[in-house]
Amino acid sequence: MDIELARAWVRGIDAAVERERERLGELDAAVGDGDHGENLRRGFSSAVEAVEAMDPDSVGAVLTKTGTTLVSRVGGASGPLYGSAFRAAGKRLAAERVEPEDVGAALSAALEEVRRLGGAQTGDKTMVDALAPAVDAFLKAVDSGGGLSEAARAAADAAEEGARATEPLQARKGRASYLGERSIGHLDPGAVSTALVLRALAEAAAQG
Amino acid sequence: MDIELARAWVRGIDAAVERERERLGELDAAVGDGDHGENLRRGFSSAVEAVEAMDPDSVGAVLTKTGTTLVSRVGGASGPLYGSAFRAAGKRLAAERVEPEDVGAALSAALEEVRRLGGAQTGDKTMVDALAPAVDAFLKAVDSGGGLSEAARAAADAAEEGARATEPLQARKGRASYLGERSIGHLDPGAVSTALVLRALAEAAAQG
Amino acid sequence: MKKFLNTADTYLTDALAGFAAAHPELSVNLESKVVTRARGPVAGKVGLVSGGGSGHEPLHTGFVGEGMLDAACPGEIFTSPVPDQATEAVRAVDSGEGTVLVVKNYTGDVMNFEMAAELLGEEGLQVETVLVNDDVAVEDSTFTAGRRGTGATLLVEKIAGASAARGDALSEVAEVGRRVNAASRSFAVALTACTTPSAGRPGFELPEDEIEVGVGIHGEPGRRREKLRSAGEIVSDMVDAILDDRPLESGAEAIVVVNGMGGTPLSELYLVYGEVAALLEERGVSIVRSAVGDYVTSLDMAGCSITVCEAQEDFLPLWDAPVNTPGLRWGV
Amino acid sequence: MKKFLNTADTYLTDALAGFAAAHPELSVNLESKVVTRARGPVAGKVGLVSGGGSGHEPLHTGFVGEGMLDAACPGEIFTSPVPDQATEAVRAVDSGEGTVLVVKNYTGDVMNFEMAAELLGEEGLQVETVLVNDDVAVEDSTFTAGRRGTGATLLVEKIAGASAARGDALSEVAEVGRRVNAASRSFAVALTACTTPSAGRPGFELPEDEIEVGVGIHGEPGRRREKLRSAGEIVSDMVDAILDDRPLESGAEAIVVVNGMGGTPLSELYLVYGEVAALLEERGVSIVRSAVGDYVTSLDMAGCSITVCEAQEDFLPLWDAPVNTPGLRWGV
Ligand SMILES: Nc1ncnc2c1ncn2[C@@H]1O[C@H](COP(=O)(O)OP(=O)(O)O)[C@@H](O)[C@H]1O
Ligand SMILES: Nc1ncnc2c1ncn2[C@@H]1O[C@H](COP(=O)(O)OP(=O)(O)O)[C@@H](O)[C@H]1O
Ligand SMILES: [Mg+2]
Ligand SMILES: [Mg+2]
Ligand SMILES: [Mg+2]
Ligand SMILES: [Mg+2]
Repeated sequence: MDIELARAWVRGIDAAVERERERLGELDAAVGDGDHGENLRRGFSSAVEAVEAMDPDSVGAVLTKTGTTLVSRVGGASGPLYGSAFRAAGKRLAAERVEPEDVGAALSAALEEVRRLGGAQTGDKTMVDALAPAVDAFLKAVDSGGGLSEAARAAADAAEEGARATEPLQARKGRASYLGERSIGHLDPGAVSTALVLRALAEAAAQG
Repeated sequence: MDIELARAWVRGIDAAVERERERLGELDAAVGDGDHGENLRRGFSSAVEAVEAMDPDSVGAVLTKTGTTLVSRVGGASGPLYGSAFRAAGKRLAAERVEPEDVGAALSAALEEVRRLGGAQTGDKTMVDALAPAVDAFLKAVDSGGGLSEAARAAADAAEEGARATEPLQARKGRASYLGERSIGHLDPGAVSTALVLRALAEAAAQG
Repeated sequence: MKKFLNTADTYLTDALAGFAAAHPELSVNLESKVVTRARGPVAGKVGLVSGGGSGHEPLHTGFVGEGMLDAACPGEIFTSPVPDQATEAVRAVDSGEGTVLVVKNYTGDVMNFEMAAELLGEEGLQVETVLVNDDVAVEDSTFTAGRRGTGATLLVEKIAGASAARGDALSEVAEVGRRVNAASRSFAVALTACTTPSAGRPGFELPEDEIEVGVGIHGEPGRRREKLRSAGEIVSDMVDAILDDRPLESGAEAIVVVNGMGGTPLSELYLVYGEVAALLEERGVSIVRSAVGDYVTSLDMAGCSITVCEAQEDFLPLWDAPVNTPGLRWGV
Repeated sequence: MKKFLNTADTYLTDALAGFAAAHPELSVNLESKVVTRARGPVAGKVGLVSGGGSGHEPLHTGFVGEGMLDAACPGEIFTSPVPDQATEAVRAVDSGEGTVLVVKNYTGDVMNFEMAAELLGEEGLQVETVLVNDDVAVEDSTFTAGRRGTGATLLVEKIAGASAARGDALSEVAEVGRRVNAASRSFAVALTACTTPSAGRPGFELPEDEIEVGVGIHGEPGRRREKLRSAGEIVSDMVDAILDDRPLESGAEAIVVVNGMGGTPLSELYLVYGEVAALLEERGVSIVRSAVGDYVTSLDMAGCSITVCEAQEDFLPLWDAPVNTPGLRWGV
């Protein structure tokens, strides 16, 4: 992954979020407060502006800037979570060009940070349910010799699968947990948006 | 008309108002504030209680008590108007038994009082549009030798006709006047209730 | 109908009972429906009494207290009080200096308070009436019942209340109340109809993209129906209606009330206020005092009214004077 | 969607601009979205800062002023503020005595304020956080995000504000805030869903004869859906939920808040208050202070919350102490 690919990834997330804004809002309205789409749109459009305006010296700089922008523009639960995740990933990628293994380590660090901050386990019906299997799949693909594009595709597939699997769960973290059993039968919006983030990586990697 | 007939009249109005409460409310909602049915129900049910509880020495006493009760229970525009009308009528009927001519004079006095208090002319789309032709018809019927029952029937017919005729008018008094041209095409609730009052008299007289 | 209520018939008394429980500093007669300051007439002070249909809370009951009303008589929902209520209220607060009645200009209110004033006059009590008629949506002509009393009632009751509190004479209190009314104009717009407990459903049907323009405070339809537009456009028309009726010169000072009708969030009212402030600034009018909130409501109606009162010199100290009521409180 | 607004995107800044115009005594930074008292830090006084998603007005912006908050940072509608807002607010009011942050217990609010507190700590500023979590509709367990902060926020901000105003030290201000929170429990019911400007339609569909029971303040559905019943029955369940969670003995004294969600007429709130008062009286609990009105709202939602706070000895003088803010005002 190089700097341009990192930027393309952020642009790709922004486009996906813009496209899915309404749907993310509806998913959040069903179990939360309906702002998830709007939150991410605000955050990633600012992030795109920020990473376009900067002259980064590393892949990590792009991701760190993305994270910092998310933290200072999004608010809510997803702002600190996604923001810190991108910052944690960025910290691991202090080079102009990084290998799939590095990206895997960065994604692991991001997952670790989300878990630390939010305290959610897999099965709590949060973004962790998409991110954790995605990171696993990414690492496994790289382990078995896959390139970035291949690993990212595996991660995106796993994230989408993980997001779908949140439907029957009862939420134990975040706003949806207030609903108790009524949270069952709905997709977790953050898990769905996490799948968008990883699909955007897969697409950027396939083109780059 | 005797004391019992006067009481029966008030009971008859109460029954009619109870029956038509919702319709009067809807008519009032279309051009006013929707409380006309409720106002009259509150007023006439109290009036029935009051005239049942009293030991009146004249027909007028029953009507005066009715008027006083309406004034102190109804409020709004219709409270003072109907209340004062009944009181004005009552004042003219200081006997245990009164003739149709006396009733005619009492109804005239009631109309006069409504006109004085409210300042409405015929055609302003108010209760006057029902009451004025009713009083005319009553007087005419008595003039040509009709009894109370006959005169009251003529009055009720004329009041109903007068109420119907308010539909195409633009209101110039009361709340409906706030609507300007939008008041056109609706019946005036007070004119409709006035027709109920006179129909109740006709029915009481027919039975009495 | 979705309301917190027990039965439609007991709505008003239940709400008044709750009001009484929440405000032990006031005396609430649930039988006669008269609310007074608990300590009775204030010696040497002119009384200030108002009343009208219920459903406009905090008006009028919520404005009883130090520096504002001495008593209020709430009628049934949207129905003016009966004369007995007004006479009882006046008798309860008259200290011998006379009483000013603040009456909103509706046929029913005017007639009922007139009957009360007549009775009180016969008893030898001095009563002056201040008629509030600020709503420019209604033409003030012989072809209508005249302009309605709406948002300016807040200003009249506060300013006349302060005048009475500082010891002004009967005629002075009435006079300043009348001048406030004369200096004030209002205009209101409804986004939704309201539902009275007894009707049980909205007073009119309003499609999702339409508003009622020029409404009063009793849930009646307005002068016309319009498509919903941006707040800037709606408010601009409202301010035009107000200033066309009573122009203000550049350099004039105004007190502005942006009043919610009961179902409008405060953030929308502030948004409206921002538009009003910008429009008045364009015209060189400076807003010297303002009030944004629910003061003269129509049950659960979503909508707002704008009142502009040209501030005369003596209005401001009276507006600023201490007031301590459930609905308006400062300085004490 | 029927709202007074220009565009969904500008709703919040337009409303804040109107708030700024209406309250020249406050300083409103429309860029960074921070509201402070115009005169800056008060020497020798502990700062009190709060914030949270917008759409709950008057909370928190309307509680900035003498005797209550020194600053508020409003986030986007129903979205907690970002750390930058909180740090700017604290820096603007810190006089060297430290600052108490009042944070409602939501995952987002907690994380964003924590990040801010960390940054501020690194800058050498002293910050104490008071977490408000009074809503008994949510079980406070490891299987949830914990009880939400709702109506008790009013009590915490008023009482901690008075504590700071009289010169209490940082730890004392935080401590009394925490004790108020610990003594308070709330429960809310919605008659209608609310509509955020960006969604443009109600957050959930609710049939004409159903209510959402145990809702929060962000337009989420509640714990369960029920048939609409009489106010007496609904309120009885609400009070039971509150007192089951934190029982009050006969003889206890309570401060009670009946809070409207934005679309509820004041008369209904008083009606609800009347029911609460009767139920507490039955249990021998006396209400020593009360507040009935819109304090912690959810845009245009029709509904209400009930908060019962066991009044400890030092709470009352602090509750009664002068306060002068747009949303709460007495004694000055
Ligand atoms: N404690 C947590 N750990 C991990 N993810 C969480 C946690 N709490 C919430 N989330 C995620 O955040 C998403 C909601 O984000 P968003 O709607 O933007 O914030 P908010 O809930 O503050 O409105 C949820 O769908 C969930 O995936
Ligand atoms: N000035 C008036 N003169 C005669 N009748 C009037 C006048 N104003 C109103 N009315 C009558 O009163 C009726 C309304 O009564 P009601 O609804 O009970 O009172 P309100 O208008 O105060 O709500 C109208 O339909 C009309 O017939
Ligand atoms: Mg959300
Ligand atoms: Mg009516
Ligand atoms: Mg009426
Ligand atoms: Mg949110």
